[in-house]
Amino acid sequence: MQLDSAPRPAPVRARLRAAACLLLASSIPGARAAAAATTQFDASGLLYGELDRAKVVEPTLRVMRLLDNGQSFSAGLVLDAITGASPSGAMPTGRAMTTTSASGTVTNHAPGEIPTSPFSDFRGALELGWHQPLGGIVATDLVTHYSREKDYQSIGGTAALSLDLMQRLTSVTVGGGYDYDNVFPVNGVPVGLSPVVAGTGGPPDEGPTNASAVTAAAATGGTSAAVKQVPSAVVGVSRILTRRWMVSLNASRIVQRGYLTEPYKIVSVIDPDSGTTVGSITEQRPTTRDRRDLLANSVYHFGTGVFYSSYRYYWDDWGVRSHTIDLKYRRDLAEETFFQPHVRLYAQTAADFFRFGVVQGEPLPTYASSDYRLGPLRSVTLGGTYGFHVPDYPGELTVRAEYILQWGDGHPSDAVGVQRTLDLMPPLHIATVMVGYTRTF
Amino acid sequence: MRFRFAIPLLSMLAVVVLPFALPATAATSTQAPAFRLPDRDGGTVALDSLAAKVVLIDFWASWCEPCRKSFPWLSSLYQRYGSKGLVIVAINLDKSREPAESFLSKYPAPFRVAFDPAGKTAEQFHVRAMPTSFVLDDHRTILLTHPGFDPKKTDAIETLVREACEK
Amino acid sequence: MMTRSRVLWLLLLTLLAPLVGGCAATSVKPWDRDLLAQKSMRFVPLPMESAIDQHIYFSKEGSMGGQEAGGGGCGCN
Amino acid sequence: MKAPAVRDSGAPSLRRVDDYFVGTFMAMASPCELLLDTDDWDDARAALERVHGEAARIEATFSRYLDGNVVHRINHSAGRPVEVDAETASLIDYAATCWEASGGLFDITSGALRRVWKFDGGDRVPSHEALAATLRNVGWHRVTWHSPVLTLPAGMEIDLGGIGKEYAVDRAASLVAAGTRAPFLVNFGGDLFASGARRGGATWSVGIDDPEHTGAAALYRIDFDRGGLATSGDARRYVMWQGRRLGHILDPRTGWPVSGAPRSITVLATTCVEAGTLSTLAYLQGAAARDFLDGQGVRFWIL
Repeated sequence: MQLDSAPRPAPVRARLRAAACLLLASSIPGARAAAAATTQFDASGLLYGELDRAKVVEPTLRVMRLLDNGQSFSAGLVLDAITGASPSGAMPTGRAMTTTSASGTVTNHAPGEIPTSPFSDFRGALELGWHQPLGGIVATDLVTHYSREKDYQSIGGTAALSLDLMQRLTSVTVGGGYDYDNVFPVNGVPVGLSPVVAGTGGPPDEGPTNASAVTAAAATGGTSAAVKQVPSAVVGVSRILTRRWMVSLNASRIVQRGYLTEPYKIVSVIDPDSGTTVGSITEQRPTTRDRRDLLANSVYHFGTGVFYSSYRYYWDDWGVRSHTIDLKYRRDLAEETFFQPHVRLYAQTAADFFRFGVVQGEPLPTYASSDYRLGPLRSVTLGGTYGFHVPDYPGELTVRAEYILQWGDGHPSDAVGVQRTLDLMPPLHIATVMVGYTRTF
Repeated sequence: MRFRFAIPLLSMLAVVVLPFALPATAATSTQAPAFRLPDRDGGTVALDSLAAKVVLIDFWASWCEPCRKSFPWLSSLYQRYGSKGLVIVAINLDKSREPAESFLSKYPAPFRVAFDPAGKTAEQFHVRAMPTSFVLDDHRTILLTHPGFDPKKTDAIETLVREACEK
Repeated sequence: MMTRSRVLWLLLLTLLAPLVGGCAATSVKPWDRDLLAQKSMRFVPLPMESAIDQHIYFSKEGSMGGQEAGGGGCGCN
Repeated sequence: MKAPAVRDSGAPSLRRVDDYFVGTFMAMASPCELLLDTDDWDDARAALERVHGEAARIEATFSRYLDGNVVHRINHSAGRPVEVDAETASLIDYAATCWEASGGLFDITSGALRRVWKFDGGDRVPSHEALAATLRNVGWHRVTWHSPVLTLPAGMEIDLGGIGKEYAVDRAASLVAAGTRAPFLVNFGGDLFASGARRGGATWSVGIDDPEHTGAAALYRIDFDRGGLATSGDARRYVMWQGRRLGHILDPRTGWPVSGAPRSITVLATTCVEAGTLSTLAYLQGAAARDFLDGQGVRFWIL
């Protein structure tokens, strides 16, 4: 081996720097003790508002404790305060009218406006999580949750096993979940497709009720609560393709069994000639729903920013098919700040039994619902998140503002009379503002 | 309702898992490949010009989380055996010098540091995880390979280094 | 209904095979993971945001599912 | 060379200057200050308390002017072995490395020579015999050091002054860094450490005062954002001998102040301890100081 010129004797500085480092490292306790465990605290607050409809305030708190053996425990609390009006399912008509919701509340509406009924609710949800790595390549995740609101309670959990393969270039996740929900509507469980008569009572905090409203509970056949069971399964594969690009494919299946009807939603009874509403009946949905989706996800790092794109295809045995495209681009700015614009496009077909109303005199279908969320719905979301950090204060802050526009095909071919002149699914404008704070210590 | 859904799922899983589930074969004891890399002061570090009874090579990078835990341990190991024949060379695999220097200002490195941005040496050493350290005897044969940083394995490495130093 | 979902699953399998097995097994070396190690390189980079979004869209649309299995747990849909 | 006046134990004072805080106090016979680039008063108050506490602790532990600390115990051990704590052991390890790396020029046992030299600007120099007798009590090679036990032959003494102040700067800096993200600069009597560029990205700017003390404005300004800065020189303590000005830094092998050494040397390095040792070693090279520093790959300024 040809000996090249003897390398320059390492300058004295190299030895001094090493020795100085040793001196400062060995005597400073902080530098030596590696952080044994870290705790991450997350808090966020959501303000959600629909134009003259529901308003939601949702604070969330979450604490995650990561131990040095890779195990982590997390606890999260979500609180929702919901007020405002929700569409009852009744159809707009040419003239001012009053509608009575299934919970017996009567409200007046201007002509052509979607009838809604006022409601308010308070929901709390607690979630506990546990992540346990088993050896180098396998990890398990267990999550249990309990949530409660005035007329709904849910308890459930999910378990997932993830496996890292090929030097962690590929990972496979298999998981399952089960929820057991109780529904106890304010005036009892209404009998499906049964006429709703103006009621006198109505739940105490249901907002102002007009005179002469008859409680709808009389038509409920006396059952006060119903059960809903939801087993679910998910399988996913994620793959690192290049230094900048990773992709994943997830498939999930959720089977809902039990009382799936919305207790407060009604279906209008339409006069066959004039098309005006002459009454309303409670809605009725099937007792099972087999829901599946396929989600393809891609994350690509451009060096100055990261591009997130995902496509979800959803289908279920109620006839709803939907496409969802979600695009985000996180642009890293100066020191630890970023801006992330967001676009989401959504389109779904209506459920087979969705209808804008039932024509008086015709035989009632077995299932019927006018809940626009089961209708031919389109929606576009435009928004952006700004992430930053307040100097001298630990932790990162994110502020997100988004606008969601929902609309639908409100001109069905079988519309009758005046309905032909109305848009039965007028656009809905939603604005959300969210503030997030994350701190690890 | 049977889960007809499950059958295709399991077959998909099989496609993914089977061919890759075989563990990589353990490397037989081989001679460590020679290298000559730039150090922090404009000089170079060459494996064959290290006068040492035992050499510990540690491949690290500033973005690698376990490396933050391994550096304090490497410092204390060097403090105890540096004067008894142990030389530690921490080979940095960052793509550029700046992140490595800012890491070193937070996690002091009293031992030698070398830079291999292209990862050529890591390739020759068949590095499979970040970090990975190799303990070499005075003939530069690899006595032990330690992928990742597992605090439970540090005692085994320390005894190996102590025995090599006392030889 | 049956043949339709059967076709879908075949499509899934064919799509998946190259994705997982085909590409060179070790195209990304362990030391090439500097970008991948960043917090932003995750399928769910801001978990709090996506949890809230899942809740919003679950209660305003007819679909559900996506990142985590299960979900729901509210009387909002 | 009298012991410093009664140690000023006055509480540190904190004041606002432009958009940053300046905390000042006296320690190690020098004016000490902490500059913290933040708007948070509590942050600055907490950081100043930590810096002041650490400076006082290190001075009490390692100053050879104080009785009862570990250096006093070592210097009065009359040849008996003394076991020292971990921090002292790491300081002695560092001094031993510097002694070896400098070929014996950097020697913490050269303190004994202070008995025969008075650097008060006067013109008295020790006689040959007195110097020879003192030199018998100087030399790290005479000491037995198996950490953590140090055995100093009777009559010898150690002085960690050459490292103590810079060590205090680095220690104080790491305590501040542990408590705040704000950029800061620690300055103990001319030995500095800066943690990083100021909030607006500006660098720290330090003036090197005129060693002749003619009161002229700083001779030149050094701009740097991160690292340790230390100066060696005869700025304040010197003797005038045969018309020549001899600084207080002595060559432990000859017992005489270094000849031909520049007026003052300032070095910027990774830590203050490293900068201090490099500037002292450079000074000990005398006229060859510039060549020595050229080979070390550090920024330096020589007057």
